[in-house]
This record gives sequence, C-alpha cells and structure tokens, in this order.
Amino acid sequence: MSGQLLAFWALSFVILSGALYIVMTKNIMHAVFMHLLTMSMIAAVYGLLHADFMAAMQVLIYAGAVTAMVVFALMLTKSQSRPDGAGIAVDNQQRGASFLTAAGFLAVVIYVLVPQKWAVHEAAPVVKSDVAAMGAIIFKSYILPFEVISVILLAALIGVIVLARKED
Amino acid sequence: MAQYAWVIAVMPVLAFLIILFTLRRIKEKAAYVAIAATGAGLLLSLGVLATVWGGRIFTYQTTWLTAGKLTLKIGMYIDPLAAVMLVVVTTVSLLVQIYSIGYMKGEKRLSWYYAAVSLFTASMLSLVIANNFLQLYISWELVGLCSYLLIGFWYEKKSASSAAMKAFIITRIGDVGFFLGLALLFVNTHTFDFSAVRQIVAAGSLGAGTLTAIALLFFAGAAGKSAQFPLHVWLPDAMEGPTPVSALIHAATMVAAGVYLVARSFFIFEAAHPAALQVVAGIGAFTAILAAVIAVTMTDIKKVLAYSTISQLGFMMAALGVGGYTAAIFHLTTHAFFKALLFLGAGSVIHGAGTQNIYEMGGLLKKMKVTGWTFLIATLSIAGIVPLSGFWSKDEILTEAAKSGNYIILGVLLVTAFLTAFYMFRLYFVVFTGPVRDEHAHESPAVMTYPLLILAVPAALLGLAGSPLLGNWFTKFIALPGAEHIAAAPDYLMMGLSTAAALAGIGFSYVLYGRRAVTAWSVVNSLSSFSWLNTTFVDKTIRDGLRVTLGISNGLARFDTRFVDGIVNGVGGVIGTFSRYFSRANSGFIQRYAMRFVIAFMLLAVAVYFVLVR
Amino acid sequence: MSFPILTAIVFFPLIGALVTLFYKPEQVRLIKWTALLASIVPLALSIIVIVGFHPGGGVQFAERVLWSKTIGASYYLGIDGLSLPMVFLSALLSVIAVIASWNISVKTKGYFALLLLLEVGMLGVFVALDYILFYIFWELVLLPMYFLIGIWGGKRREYAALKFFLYTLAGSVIMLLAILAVYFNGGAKTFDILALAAKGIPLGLQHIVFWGFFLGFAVKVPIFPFHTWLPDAHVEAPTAISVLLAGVLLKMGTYGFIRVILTTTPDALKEYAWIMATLAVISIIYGALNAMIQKDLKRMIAYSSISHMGYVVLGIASGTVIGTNGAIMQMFSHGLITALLFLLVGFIYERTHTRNISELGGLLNKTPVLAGILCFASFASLGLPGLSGFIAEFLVLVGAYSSLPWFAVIASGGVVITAGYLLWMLQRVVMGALPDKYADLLDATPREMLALVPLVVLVLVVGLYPESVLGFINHSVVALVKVVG
Amino acid sequence: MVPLQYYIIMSAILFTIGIYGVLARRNAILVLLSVEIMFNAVNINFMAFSAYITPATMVGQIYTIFAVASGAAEIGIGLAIILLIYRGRETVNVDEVNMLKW
Repeated sequence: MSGQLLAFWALSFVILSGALYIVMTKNIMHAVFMHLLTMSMIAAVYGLLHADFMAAMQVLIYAGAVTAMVVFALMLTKSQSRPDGAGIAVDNQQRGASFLTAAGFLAVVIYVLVPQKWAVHEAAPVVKSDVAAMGAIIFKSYILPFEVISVILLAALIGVIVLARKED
Repeated sequence: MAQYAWVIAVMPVLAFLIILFTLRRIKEKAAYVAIAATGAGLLLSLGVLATVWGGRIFTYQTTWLTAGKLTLKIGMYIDPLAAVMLVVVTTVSLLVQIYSIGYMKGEKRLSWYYAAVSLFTASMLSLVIANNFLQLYISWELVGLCSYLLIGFWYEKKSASSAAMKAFIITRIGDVGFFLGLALLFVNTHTFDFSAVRQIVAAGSLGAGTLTAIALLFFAGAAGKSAQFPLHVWLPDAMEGPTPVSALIHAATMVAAGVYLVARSFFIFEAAHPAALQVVAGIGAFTAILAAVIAVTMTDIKKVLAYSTISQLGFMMAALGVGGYTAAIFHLTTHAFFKALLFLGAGSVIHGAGTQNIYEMGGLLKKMKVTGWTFLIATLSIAGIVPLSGFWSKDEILTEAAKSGNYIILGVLLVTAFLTAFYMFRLYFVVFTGPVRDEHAHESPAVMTYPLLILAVPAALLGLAGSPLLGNWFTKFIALPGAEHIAAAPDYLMMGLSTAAALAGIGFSYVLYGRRAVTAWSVVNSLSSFSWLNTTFVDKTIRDGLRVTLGISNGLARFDTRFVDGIVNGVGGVIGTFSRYFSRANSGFIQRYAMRFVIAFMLLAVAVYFVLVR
Repeated sequence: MSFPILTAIVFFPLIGALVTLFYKPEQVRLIKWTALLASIVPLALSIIVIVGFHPGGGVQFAERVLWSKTIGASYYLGIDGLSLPMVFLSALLSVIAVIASWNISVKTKGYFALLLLLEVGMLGVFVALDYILFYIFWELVLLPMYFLIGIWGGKRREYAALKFFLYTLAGSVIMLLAILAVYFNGGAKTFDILALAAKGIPLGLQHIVFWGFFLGFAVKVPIFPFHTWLPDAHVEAPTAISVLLAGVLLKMGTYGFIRVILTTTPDALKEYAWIMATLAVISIIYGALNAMIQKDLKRMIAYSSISHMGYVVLGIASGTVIGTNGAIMQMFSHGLITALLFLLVGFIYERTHTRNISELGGLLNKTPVLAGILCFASFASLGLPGLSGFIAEFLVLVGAYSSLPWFAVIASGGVVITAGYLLWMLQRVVMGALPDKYADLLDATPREMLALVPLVVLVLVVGLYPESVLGFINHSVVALVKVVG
Repeated sequence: MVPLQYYIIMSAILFTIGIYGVLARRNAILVLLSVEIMFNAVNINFMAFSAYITPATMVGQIYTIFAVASGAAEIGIGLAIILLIYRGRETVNVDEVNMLKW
C-alpha cells in the first residue's frame, strides 16, 4: 500500500461522499459549499496525477469562479427549500426511477470499461507535467481549437449579458 | 322534294328557338309562329308524300361523329312509311295547335306551351325520317322529354309533376332495353343504318339468337313508349297534361312511336326466332283486352280514352306480332286521326262542361252540336262500323290474325273489339245523351270546333284507302320493299265477325247506358274486379319497387356514411389516438427527456458493445 | 424555338397570383379584375392552341428543356387530343370560377391568389409529359384546394379540407411509389411519360405498378370505395371551388388512367379490367342510389359525380377505342354539366340560404331562368340525347358492351336511377308551389348569366355536334389504346 | 502506484452521481451543480488517461482545458437562463417549467 494509493482512496472517499451530499441534501447552501470542497479534492486528484497546472486551474475555475457564480445565482433567486431543509421537496417525483437509471448506467459502464486492457505507457504515471511544454503544444498543434474556444467564451459572455439583462 | 324533308323537322325547331328566346314578350303570338312552322311542314310533307308516291325511297346522310372505327351518321330515310308518318304527324300537330289557341286561352305560360309543342313536333318528325337506329333513339328520347315537359305543364300541381316523372322514368326503363338492343346490334353489325342492317340481316350472318335478343330488347323499348303491359301504367297518369297534348302526344303520335319502331325493325323480328313475334303478339293482345276491360270501369273521360289508346296500341302490336306489318301501320294511321279527334272532342267537352267526370255530364249533344256529332263519328270509327276508317284497319288486323292461324289472338282481339264498341258507346251515351245535367255547358269556340270538323274527315274516310274492296291501295303503298304482296281478297267472314262484335258492343251499351234498362253499376262493378291486375298488381308492384329502391338507397347512404366513410374516419381516428398517446410523452419536463436520453444511451451502448466489440 | 405557348398558358395565372399579392387587401375590385384577366389569358391562349392543333399530329406544341441529365428528368410540356379538351375545360372553368367568386368578401386577396395558383396546378397536370413535372403539378393542386376549402368553406370546412387533403395525399404518395418503381425498374432511366409508354415495361413490373397508379388515380376520380372525401369536400367548399373540384380535379384521376395506365401498363390493365369495371359499375349504381336519398343538393350532385365518373372508368376499362373516346367525352361533358349544376346550386343558395331539397320548391315560378337552366343541366346529366352527356355515355356503353357486355348491361341500369333522382329533385325543387318566404327572389343577374351561358352553349354544341370534340380526341385515342383496338 | 482502472471506476461513480442529480433534483441550480459533477468526472477520466497513456503529448490535459473552458461557458449561460426563467415564473424548479412541449 503506497502513499499514492492511500491518498487516492482518501480523496475518492471525500469526492464521492461530497458529490452524494450535493445530490442528497435539502439545503442548497450546504450543497454549494460541499461543491467547493469536492472541486478542491478533484484538484488534489489532478496533483496526484502530476498535473500541477491543471490542479491550479481546477481550483481557480471550479472551486473559485463557478462556486462564486452559483452563490450569486442563489442570492438572486428565491429557493423554495428553506435553510432548515424542512418543507417543500427538493427532489422531483422521478427520484426512484432516477436512482435505478443511474445505477443501471453505472453497471453498464463498469461492465464495459473495467475488463478493458488499456495501453498504459511505461513512463506513466511518473512523468512530471511541464507547463512550458504544454503551452508549446497548445499554441502549436491546437492553436485553432484554442482560438475557437476563446470565441465561444466570448460568445457565452455576451450571451449571458444579453440573457440576464433586465428588459427596460 | 324529298331531299328537303329535313326542312320539315327543322322548322318547328326554329319556331321553338324563336319562342324560347322571346318567351316573355311573345305571349299569344307564339301560337302563330308555331302554327306557321307546322303548317309549312304539312305542305312540305304532302309534297314528300307525292314524291314517294311510286314507292321510291330516298336516303341522305351526313357524318355526325367519329370515334375510332365508329362513324355515326345522321340522315333521312324517306320511304312511303316515313312519308305517311310525316303527313300524320304534321296534320295532327297542326290541328292540335290551332285547337290549343282556344283551349289554352288565358294560360300564363302559353308561349312555353307552344315552344314545347314545337319541340315535340320537331323531335317526332326527326324520329320518323331517321335513317338509322341511333337517330331514331335520339329523337325517341327527345319526344320523351317533350312528353315530360308537357305532362308537367301545370307543374304547380304535385299530381302533374309526379305523372311527368312517372312517364319519363317508366319509358326510360323500356329505353334501357332499346339501348342495349342498339348496343348489341352495333357490336354485331358495326352500323346503325337501316339499309345496311337490313342487308346484313338478309345475308343471314347473324345468329337467330342474337337477332331474337335484339328484337326483344327493341320491343322492350317499344313497350315502354307504346304503353304495353306491364309498362303501360304511365299513360293514364299522363292525362294530367293539357288535353290537346294528350291528343297529340299520348294518342296520335308519340305513343305510336313504339309501333313505328317495331315496324321499322320488322325485318329483324322476321329474321329472329318466331318466339320474338309471338311475344309481341301475346303482349299486344293481352294489353288490348286488359286495357279495354279497365276502360269500361273508368269514369274520367280522359282516362277512358287513355285506356282505349293503350288497348288500340295493343291491337297494333298484336297485328305486328302476327305478321300484319301493313295492317298495324294502317291502324296506326287511322287511329291517329280518330283518337286525336276523340281527345280533342273530349277537350271540347271538358272546356264546355268544366269537369272530367262523365257522370257529371249528360245530354251534351244538345248543347254542343259540332263536338257531339264529330265525337260520334270518331266513336263509330273506333268501334269499327262500316265504312268508317276504324272498321277497315281493324278488319285488316283481324284478317291477318286469322291468316296467321293464331286463333287465341284472334279470339282475344274479337272480344276486345266488342269491348271497344261497348266502352266507347258507354262514354258516348253517358256524356252526350240522356238528361242535361249542366245547364251552363256551352259549345267551344270555332277555333276549337273547326279542327274537329277537319279531323272528322280522315277519321271517317281514310280507311277507304286501305279497303280491300278498293284494292288495298294503302297496303301496297306501305308494304315492305321486297316482300311480295298478296293482294288480299276481301275476307267477308272477318268483316261479318267484327261488325257483329261492334254491333253487339253498341247494343249492349245502348241497353245499359242509352236506355238505362239495366243498372249499369252491377255490370261495371263485376268488371272492375278485372282491373285488379292493373291498379292492384302493376301499379302496386311499381310503387313497391320504388319503395324498395328508396329503401335500398337509404340503406346504402347509411352504409356509405357509417361503413365506407367509417373506415376512412376510423383509420384517421386510430392514427390520431396513437399520436395523441405518444404525444403525451412530450410532457415538456426536461428531466423526463433527460432520463429517456440516459436510458436510450445505455441501451445503445449495450447494443454497440455486443454487436461491434464482442 | 417558337413561342412557348403551353408554358404561357400554365404559368400566366401564377403571374396573376403574384401580382395580387402586391395589392392591399382593401383593393378588392382591383384584385378581382386582375384575377379575371389572369384567368382569361390562358383561356384565350388555349383557344389559339385549339385553332393551331392538328388532330392527327400526335403530341404538339411540345416544349422540352433538359432538367437533370443524370436522373433523366426534363421540363417537358406537350398537348395531344387527350389533354386538349381538358386544358380548355380547366381554363374555361377557371374563368367561370372567378366570375362565380365575385361575391367573395372575406380575405379576397388570398382567395383569388390561391384560385389562380390552383389553376396553375390544374393546367400543368394536363400538359406535363414528364413524371416528375406531372407529380409536382399534381401535388400543387392539393395545397390551394386545401386552403380554399378550409378557409372559405362551410361549417365543417376544416374536417372536409383535412379529409380531402390527407386522402388524396395518400393516393398520390402511392402514385409516387409507382412512378419511382417504373423509373428504377422500367429499364430506361427516364421520367418521360411518353418514352416509357412507347418502350413498354416488363410484364411483372406492370402488374405491380398498375396497382400503385390505380390506387393513386382511383382516389382522385373517385371510384368506390375511395369516394367518401368527395361529398364532404363538395358540401363545405364554396361554389366556385366545387365547380373546379368536380369539373377539373376529378378528371385528373381519369386523365391519369388514360395517360399512364392505358399506355404504360396495358397488359396489366387488360388482366385487371374486370376489377376496374366492377368498381366502375358499383360506382355508377352505388353513386346513383346514394344520390337519390340525399337531402342536400350539393351532396346529391357530389354522389351523382361519383356515378358519372364511373362511366369514365368503365370506358377506360373496356380498353376499346370507342369506350376510351366515350370516356374522354364524358370527362369533358361531365366537367361542363357538373360545373353548371354546382353553379346553379350556389346561385340558388345565395338567394334562399338553403341547399336542403325539402325546403325548396316552385322555383320555376319566381326564377324561371335559373330553374330552367337547372332543368336543362339535369337533363344533360341524365343523358338526354342532343346534350353532351348522352353521346359520352352512349360511346362508353357501346365500347364496354363489346368487351365487357354484362358490365355494360348493369351499368345501363344506372341510367334509369339517374333519371329517377334527377327528376325527383326537379319535382321537389323547381316544380310545385313556391314557399312564401321566397316570394321576393330575383332571377339570374347578368354576372350569373355570364357564368352559366357559356356552359349551356357548350353542352348543346357538343351534344348536337359531338364531332366538334371527338374530332380532336379520336386520333390520339387510336394512338393511345394499344390493348384491344 | 494507482492502477488506471481505479480512476476509471471512481470517475464512473462520480458521473453516475451526477446523472442522479440531474434527473432527480428539482432546483435548477442543483441540477446545474450536478452537471458540473458530471463534467468533473469526465475531466478526471481525461486527466487519468493523459497521465497513463499519453504522458508525453498530454492530449488528455489539453482536452481538459477545453472542457473546463466550455464548462465555464455552459454554467454561465445556464445560470443566466435560470435567472431569466425565475424572472418570468418566480420559480427555479425544473418540474414546474414545461415549455418544451410539442
């Protein structure tokens, strides 16, 4: 039992239980904070995979930006579920069916994916991630997708402004 | 002269058109237009008759239509038969039109009346000069139309419009037979032309079975038009029309068209199986006696004459059936005149007395001299008293029947002759003799009585032309080309028998109605049970048939909307139900869509995995 | 290439329709006059075509522009003795429909634009000689018809319009399948109707595509048991649309029978003639019996149309030259007569606001001209000699008699029933006493006479001198009929 | 040394939890959060593959960058739409909004 494995188990436990809490809790605020936690733990998993840059990105974007946005959204809308979690249902009527569906999905995925023989590289997973090399790859091989994604982000930005703007 | 015979038929057409297009303005003057056209036609007809005097035959034709190998022509075939018919039709038509000036005076649709009569005259003339069966059929239908229009002249009356409809539809039932006969003829000979058909039939290339079928189908048409049993029921109802129309169409001309058709196609009947002619003779004789019996029981003056007409037409058919072609035509001619005279006389009586029920009349001879005496002449003529027209033609028929050896027919015809004399004189005695019942009765104006006087001449004397004592001139003139004519010696036995029958009828009638020695009703009542065949059976059958037809169409209409359309709507409904059911899936709740998406993805993944990867 | 007169005939109404779109909806008079002009021009041009037509000359005035070489489709118009009367009839009835629609006051602009669009489709069907073009025009007819019934119709207009649309669409889809089957399996990769007919297609294929075409056309004719859309559509459609529906649209089906089935699948036709004839005879008798009992005048005439179109199908099924001539004559003549009847019913309805036979009566007293023409039309319809209906039925029955004698015998029984229901209708509608509420009816106006008189004259002319139409038809029929001869 | 399968299974479970959340939560914001969880499950997968299979070319990492970028755009737009709906309907409950009907 290496330290890596131990770390993996621990992180997995936190991530999965955090995700479960998000989809189970009746208090939305709690869910959002648990989301923050979960996202941070995922960033730790990235670190475990030697992708330090991505881990940083994960913390910045998901744990930071997205969570902040969601909190703002929560503030702007009035949720029917009260802070104490009592009262109006937070789940819809197809909860049981959803559970079955999700379980079925999991079974299918595991049944299909687990027996696969993956062509694991000899060097894995010890190669240190190199931000400089990554930048070179993005701006050489993937320059067009990169530009496209920036346009998409710009479009989303404008779209959000247009959508969320109060009509005069 | 004969090549202009078509002008005779065209002139009434012109009169018809002139009147039709000036319908509102022309009013009474319409009569003069129509009379002028028919009068000119009469003169021309006489000219045509003179032209064919020597037995010559003229034919003219022009193409009417072409369809594939079928070329139809219209044209004229002027032989003595056609020439005689031309004269008969124009004469009667002219006199009827003159007469109508008085009879129809004050009628608000007078101009329309003359238009229709003109159209009828034109169609009837076209019928008699036709050189082919198709043209004959076309004219045949057109006279039927005019008959419909004129019976329904007083269309405000339901009985009139119903009678018109009945006449048209019942004759049309016969016409379907005629039409099928035409089709059968055409399919076998590829022509409608009289002469061409005659040659083909003479060549013997057609089987007797085919010819018999054609002949019987033609006879079906003739039976419809000439009111032979069981298609006779329309004619008494047709008396709903104005009386002059009854005289022209339903006594003298149109109803004779059936006889004319059988006469025209007589060569087909002769070439066919003998059964064909036997059917003609049998139905003719049966119609003759049936109608005569019914005539005895009638109390409406026009109905008596109507049944008398049916009976006389049966006489003619019977004559044709026993091979008496010339006798039938002869009787047709004489009958046209004396029956027209009877009808016009009856019209005059109705005009003067204001009723049609004979028992509301009486002693009218004193009030209506001209009408009474001319009516007497016609009555004697139809009863068959020497030397009036009816005697000679009826005698001719009886002689032919005797010659054919068909003694049943002969017997029936003799009884009919007796009955004819009986019911005609019954009519005469009741109407014109005895006590005066209506003081207001008056003689008709001159415009009505002069036609009576003129018609009385041929009604009395025309028969002499065919008298065997005077050499059977008419018979020779009219005889079929090629058929060698046996110069008939006067058959005094037959003359004696027919005169005896007539005198017996008159005497019996005198006892019952002239002297009123016996209560008439008992006799009549006993006879009226005979007419069950007519009123109860045939008419009822037709009414039942009609009801059944209506029932069927009612059922079919229901079948159509419920079943046939039901299937159509059902298919639509089933599809609609399905789509409504499936459209409920589109609830609009996005999470349901998402779940379906996930499930579908799973299934797809499993399927792909098993099919492709494994 | 000379002046493309057929294209001009077909597409001139389209120009008219487009022009009306530029008017304001209030410019009603301008819209009407434009529509009238746009429909008169094709009529005038079709008369020019008739004058220039050589009866023995086969397909004439042909215009052919290659459309797609790879699939073998072309813009191919042409006219022969079969289509000539139909083109004339469509053009004439369109003009009359415009005149009869003069009183349309609701959404006038859309109405006349759709009417003209409908005319494009009708004319196009009769001159198209390429299957794709034929199909396009065939479908083009449906759409304006759907809206014309569905918007300007009577009470149950939506139901009727939808039924009409779906029913005939189902038919034409089947026809499309047949067209594609002929195209892919006929041996020649072409959509040319005439070329495919001339080349002939394999016997096995004939037996299959026959049914495709048959069903497609039978719905349109309509033959029993595919007829139930017709009474509903007629009852709901406005007068002028009924005129076009009965006068022209039904003929598209029988036109297809002759143009396609008779020439392309003659052997299959010969084999299945008895089925066609059976359905035709059933249509004749069944339609007539149904007409007898109807209470609504329009419904009665609709059923009588089913009955009369049965004669057309019988004539075609006979496979004889005479029968086919008769069938085309009947198409033409029935187009005139039914148009006349529907116009009259429409005019009477405008006055009395009822089409219920039992509520009418005695019209001869007050409106002698209208009632007189109704009598005339009824007599023409029941096949009175001297009027156009007779000669058509006569030729059909003689033709049928020579190849299918018993069918002809039964069919001729329909003549009596036809006489029965028409005369009965006349007795109840024009004869008898006039109900008091109609005491102030007015007789035909000049505008109405303008619509009626041309039809009356044509019925008479064709009836008295059938050669005037048959002269054009006959040569083409001889060329078309390959079956029995 | 963590086997690749562990990562795959872990991300699969995480993804499944996300699915459950998307299907079962009423609140639109929670649904969005669940979508985020699914996104991250995918990203973990990418990262793991990148580290184990293509460590040199870093294809998986680059995919993750793009996925994060589009995920950010998505959540922005999603929240904007939720705000819009909330303004119109006074609710953010998904099962009370059924405008996506035929």
